[in-house]
Amino acid sequence: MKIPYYPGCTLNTNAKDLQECAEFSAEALGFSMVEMPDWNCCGASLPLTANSAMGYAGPTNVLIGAKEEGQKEGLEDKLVTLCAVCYNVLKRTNYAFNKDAAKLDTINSLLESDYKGDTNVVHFLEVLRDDIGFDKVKESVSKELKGLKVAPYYGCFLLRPHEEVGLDDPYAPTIFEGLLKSLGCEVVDFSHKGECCGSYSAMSNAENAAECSFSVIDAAAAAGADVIATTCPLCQYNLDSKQAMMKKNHGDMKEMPIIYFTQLLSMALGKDIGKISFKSNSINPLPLLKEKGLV
Amino acid sequence: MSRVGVFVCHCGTNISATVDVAKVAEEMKNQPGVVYTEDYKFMCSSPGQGKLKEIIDEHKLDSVVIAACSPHMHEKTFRNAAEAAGLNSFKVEMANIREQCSWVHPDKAEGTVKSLDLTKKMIEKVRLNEELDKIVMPVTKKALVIGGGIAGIQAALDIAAAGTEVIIVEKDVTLGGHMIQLSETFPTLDCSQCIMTPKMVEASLNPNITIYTYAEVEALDGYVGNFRARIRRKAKSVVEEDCTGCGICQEKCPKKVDNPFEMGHGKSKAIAVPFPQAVPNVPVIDRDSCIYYKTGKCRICEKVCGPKCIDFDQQDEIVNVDIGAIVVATGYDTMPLDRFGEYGYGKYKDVIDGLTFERMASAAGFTEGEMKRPSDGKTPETVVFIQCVGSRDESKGVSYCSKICCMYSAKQTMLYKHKVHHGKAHVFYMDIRAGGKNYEEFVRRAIEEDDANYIRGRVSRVYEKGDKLIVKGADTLSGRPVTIEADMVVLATAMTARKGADKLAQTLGISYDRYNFFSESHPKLRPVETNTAGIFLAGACQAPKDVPETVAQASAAASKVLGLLSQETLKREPITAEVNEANCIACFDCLNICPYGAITSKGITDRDGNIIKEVAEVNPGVCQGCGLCNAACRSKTIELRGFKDNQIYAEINSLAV
Amino acid sequence: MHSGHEAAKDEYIEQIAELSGEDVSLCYQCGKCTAGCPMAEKMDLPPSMVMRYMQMEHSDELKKATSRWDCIGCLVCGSRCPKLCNPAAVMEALRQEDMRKGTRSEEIEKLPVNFVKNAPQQALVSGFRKYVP
Amino acid sequence: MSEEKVENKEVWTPRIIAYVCNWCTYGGADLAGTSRKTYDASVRVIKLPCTGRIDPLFLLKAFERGADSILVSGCHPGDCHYNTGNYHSRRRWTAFRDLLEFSGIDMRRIHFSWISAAEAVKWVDVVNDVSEKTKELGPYTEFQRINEKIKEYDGIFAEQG
Amino acid sequence: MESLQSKAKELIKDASVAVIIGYAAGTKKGKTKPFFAYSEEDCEKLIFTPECVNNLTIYLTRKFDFMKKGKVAIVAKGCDIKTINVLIQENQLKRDDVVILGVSCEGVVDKDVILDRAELTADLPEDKKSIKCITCDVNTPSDFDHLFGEGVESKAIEPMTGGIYDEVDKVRGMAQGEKWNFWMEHFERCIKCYACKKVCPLCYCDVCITEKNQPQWIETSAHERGNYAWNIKRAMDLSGRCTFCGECDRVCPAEIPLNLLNQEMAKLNYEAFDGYRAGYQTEEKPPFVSFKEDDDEGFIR
Repeated sequence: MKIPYYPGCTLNTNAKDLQECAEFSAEALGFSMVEMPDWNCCGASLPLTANSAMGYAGPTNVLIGAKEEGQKEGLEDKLVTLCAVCYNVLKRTNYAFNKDAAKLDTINSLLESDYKGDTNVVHFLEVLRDDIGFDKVKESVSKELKGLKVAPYYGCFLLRPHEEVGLDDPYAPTIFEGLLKSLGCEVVDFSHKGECCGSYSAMSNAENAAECSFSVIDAAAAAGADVIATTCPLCQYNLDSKQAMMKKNHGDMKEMPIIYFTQLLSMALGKDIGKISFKSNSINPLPLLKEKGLV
Repeated sequence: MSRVGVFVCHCGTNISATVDVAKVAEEMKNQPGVVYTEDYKFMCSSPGQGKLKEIIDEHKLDSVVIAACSPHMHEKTFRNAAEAAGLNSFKVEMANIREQCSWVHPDKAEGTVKSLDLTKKMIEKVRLNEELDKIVMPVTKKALVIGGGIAGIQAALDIAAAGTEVIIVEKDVTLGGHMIQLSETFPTLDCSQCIMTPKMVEASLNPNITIYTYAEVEALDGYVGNFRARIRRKAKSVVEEDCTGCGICQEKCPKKVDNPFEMGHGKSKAIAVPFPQAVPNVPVIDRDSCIYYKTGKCRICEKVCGPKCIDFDQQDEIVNVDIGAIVVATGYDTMPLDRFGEYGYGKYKDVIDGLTFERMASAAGFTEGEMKRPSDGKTPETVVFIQCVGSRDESKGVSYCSKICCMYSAKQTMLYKHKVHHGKAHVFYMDIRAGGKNYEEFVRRAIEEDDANYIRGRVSRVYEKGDKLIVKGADTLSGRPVTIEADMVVLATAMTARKGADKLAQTLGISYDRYNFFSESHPKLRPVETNTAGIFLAGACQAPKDVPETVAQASAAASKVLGLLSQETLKREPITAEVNEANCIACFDCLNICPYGAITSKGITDRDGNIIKEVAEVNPGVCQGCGLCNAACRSKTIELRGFKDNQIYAEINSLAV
Repeated sequence: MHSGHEAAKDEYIEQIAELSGEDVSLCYQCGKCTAGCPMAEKMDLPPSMVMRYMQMEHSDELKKATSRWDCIGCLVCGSRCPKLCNPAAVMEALRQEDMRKGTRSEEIEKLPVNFVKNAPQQALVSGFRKYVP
Repeated sequence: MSEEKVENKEVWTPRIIAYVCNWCTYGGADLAGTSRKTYDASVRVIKLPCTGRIDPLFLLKAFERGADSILVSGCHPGDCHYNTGNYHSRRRWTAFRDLLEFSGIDMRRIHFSWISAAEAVKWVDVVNDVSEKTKELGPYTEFQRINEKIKEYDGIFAEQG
Repeated sequence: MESLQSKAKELIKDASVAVIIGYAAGTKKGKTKPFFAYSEEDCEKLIFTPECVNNLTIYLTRKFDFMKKGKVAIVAKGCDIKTINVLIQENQLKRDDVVILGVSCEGVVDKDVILDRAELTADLPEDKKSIKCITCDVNTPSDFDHLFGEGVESKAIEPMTGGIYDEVDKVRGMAQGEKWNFWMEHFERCIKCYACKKVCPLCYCDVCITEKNQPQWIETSAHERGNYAWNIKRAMDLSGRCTFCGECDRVCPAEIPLNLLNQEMAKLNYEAFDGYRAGYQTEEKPPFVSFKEDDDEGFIR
């Protein structure tokens, strides 16, 4: 199975870790992600205001590209993303089009295209759940991540707005949990799965971002997690890199590694720990993994 | 050629001052069909009426026009008088030359011209009036009450008190409905068991009241005064007549089940009564959980039962009853809470709904009235009450206000405070709706005396942290977010129509709104009637209501029923639609447009009984005479008696210039 | 039927309403948005108050307020609104108006250098909604 | 004869036919009387149970019979004695008005209103306004001309026997 | 058309229908006629060409007794299906009682057009099409039991625009007096032959209002007053029902533009009642036996 893959601005650069591990896992599970040629940025946030057509042009181009590429190369008729933000933007672009044909026309005339709003956007997690199946994943696990208490963190963009994104129940999601279980982790249920990490306010007001991120880590810790798994580079960055700052305001706080779900996945699927890059982790997870006897 | 008599009334000087009544009387002599005219001082006076009778008799009048006041004023008077003189009352018409002429047109010339027109107009109409007989229908002097909650019981008691037989059909195992679940009731804080149980017992002892519990109305036909209902009495697996209610079966039954009466908290048995004061106090085997029905073994209840009244093979029983009137009192449900993930109901044990709190607060409830939170039985020190959960919420719930939540939340804060003196209650509200006798005072008491902290705002999320529930809300008055660490959260859930209310409405042929609440016949003037004559509404099945309102409406419905059943026969104005079956081609526009479902399809059969033609048929008992069908009918095959097309045309033509 | 004459609306408010495409009259001030907003604590005018000021046409106070610059578009407000409003859209409209008028925007110079180096690009891209191009 | 009337303005008074429902507008008109409000005398009321009873052709008949204007009035939405009668008639009027307009009827001569039994004042205002407008318009001659013409035919036929 | 004929034979053969209502070559050049096939050899006469203008569904109504013969098969164009839908909606027909032999159709000829053989095979030029075909969006029937002719992609059209509706808009644009004269000139010609109602599949009353004299709804003599009343009454009764088969307009000897009246009504129903179009569904209640609480009442004070 070959699926057109849209990396977006971050995955080829600062979130390489996330991507490499995903690619490894895909191979291990018998499918591959084909990066679409000359893709452009999705805009990383859908315009909220009424008549801002431009904001849709970017994502639409991507969606069109994926469809063409898919047909040209005979790939699956979908588009897979790893980045929660891209996923959110692309999916909601389609939603907006299907709700408001006029919008679609405007964009089409803008891009001189005839897009129908029908490119099937899926997240890597969905491929694992729906195309591969968590049972199959479980079978393919060579190293069970026994005893590792993982808090699955969705953040905003996989779950909101529910009717537009609809990956999973916004308050009782199961997909992330399902995957982690199949890897043998001990899944920790915690209240802040869907709360915000502070997002891009990190750039203008680091303090604010840090506070948001802290509430998430705090909740996870309270629930007894050793580590938080994320799907989104920005969440990973905020939760991980701001812990020093958090300590200032919350002295008693204990450092917690923030790890990409694909890093766990590839570990479980037998990727040599030495080959797994933890560049983006300022809190090094290895000590913990050693302690748990996973390294 | 008809023989019309025309009487022009002076009404003292009320008419004669601005209308030349003599001239009117004089000119009407020349109208075709008119054989007698006269102007008279006071037609409505008894000499006036006497004269009317006299002339009818003397001149063999076959129709009469009284040019006087508004028909709304005296039409009945003159029709009765004419009837007394042996004239069919529908051969009398009035020309409104007072309210709509003499009083509004000061110019005598104009007034007279108009009076001439109006009188002429009615002469032309009355000549085409048909002799109509009032519709007479027999009345079955027995009532049916659907629902055995406070509404149904109250209605039944009031009807029975008048010596009229009444049947209560309750789908549950016992009477009592939701009210018997409540701990104490606002605004007086008297325990609902104490005020409800006596009513239940009274109903069960009243010789005029027959109670079918564990039963449902399956079908209804007939019309006002003459309904027939098919009732299914579900098999209880217990012979009701023989059971002494000793309770040994329940005691010995090995199969524990959740008790819905305790909102799934307390336990019950596979054979049980929901609560000790149940009426009737006869247990029922829940065949879905009973071991015997699963495995074919056990039968312990049968062994221990003294009067031997367990009957595992008992079948559902169908009872057909004839009744003259019906009170629908099926009550309400509360909205399922699974859709409110942000409040964590179902996920966190200590997030409960209002009814559960009632059971917790009730002395007979699953905690014997002690404040113990479900998760660990600890006494909650801080309780947050969230109002409008599902109410006034277009995105996840319903847009209407459930009306009772403001009051019962206030009540619950009091009950809580009275049991946990050091405890603190917070209430998140949007508006306090306390319109009602002593209601506002009651809420203030909760705030001022029982120290409830009222916060104007909604809650966005509830989540667990340690053994606390973190409640993230807002105070919109100060415009600040508010976070409260609570031990227990109580959700004031929206009141919704009963599940399946729409189906029942269809069975009964009454209308219901988009929320499946039953529709009253007129929002202001006929609040307990339905559009179906003879069927009345009581309680929350019509719209969210509290106990006092429900009881009031129940008594109102009862009085409507009694008014109806007090008559030997029902007489109705014969102003109803009639179908010319020869011409009807059954397009059923009339059937579709009729607001009362008075029109049905009828098959016309030949001698051997094969249907040769389908036509529309009007049920005169149900038809209210609006004439929608008449106007809708393309071939004018259905017409409204008293307002037939040729009568209207005659009026129009009479006004030709 | 037809309400005769409409009272003249405040220009700024009109502009924001149009930009955001939100009908603020729908808001009945339940405050659920403020309750859920991760930034509300920090805001001078949390979402519900912004909606209120829009309704009351307190345009001067709105112009002064800075909460829109604390908003991080997590969309919690809109996704939980019982009246299907979207305060985030109003916040965005207020921001855009600021930037069009040049009354305020985040200043690129102030961007922490190491952030630009290490942070995921997506942060910058989405963050730039607060910067004047 | 209508011709003479046209020539002789003083004699001509508009002929307005009002189709009203028994429960609301008729009551409102009565109330105008009981509260002694005066209004123009050119209106002639035809009482029906409900506006839903009014057949579109009634309006046409009225014009054929020389009406200069027509008023149709019933209960406000939601107040209908028969619950939905006025909703149905509202739809019927929507279509029929359109048809009349399309076929060249002078729509300034057809008026619709909701007047409750309490709205005596509204009744008075509406009636006065309708007759005011009708007076401005003068007699409705389109149908009268046809009527004249038909009379002539009939005359001719009569002569030929 | 083999397939149509063979299917027809099949139906007759296994007696699954009593009769097949279809078209056969007419006696006059360029005309076809309604044809009723009872036997297999009858079926060989069945044809379908752009000359098959008639709306045969009238034979399904109570005006004729075909339905009494048992199950009936009918050759129907997309536009004819609309009539069938209305008849079902109005309880005049049960879907199960009729086998629809749907024919896909790119338009039929206008009333005065005679085609020569050559043209018959070529596609029909717009200017020779019946006006109803200009705005047709059911070239392939929406409902059928068997479909014949290679499925034609139904045109996507903006409802109530173009074709007849441009004519309608022209009249709408006239001044009141103009309109009155326009129609009076037409109605003057009406001779009350009632061909319009005879040919209309939706004028199926056993006793027509024109036959009622208590009261005299429609004056019997043919003068403008009675003619106006009749044509208005008919347009009103077809409002929300007429499916624009155009038969009345086609057969009117006085050439009164009845399509104009009926399509004005159709357009009104579309504009005023949530885009309602008669004949596009059987479930929904027609506009005049239903209502919305918030229907427009701008014209009511």
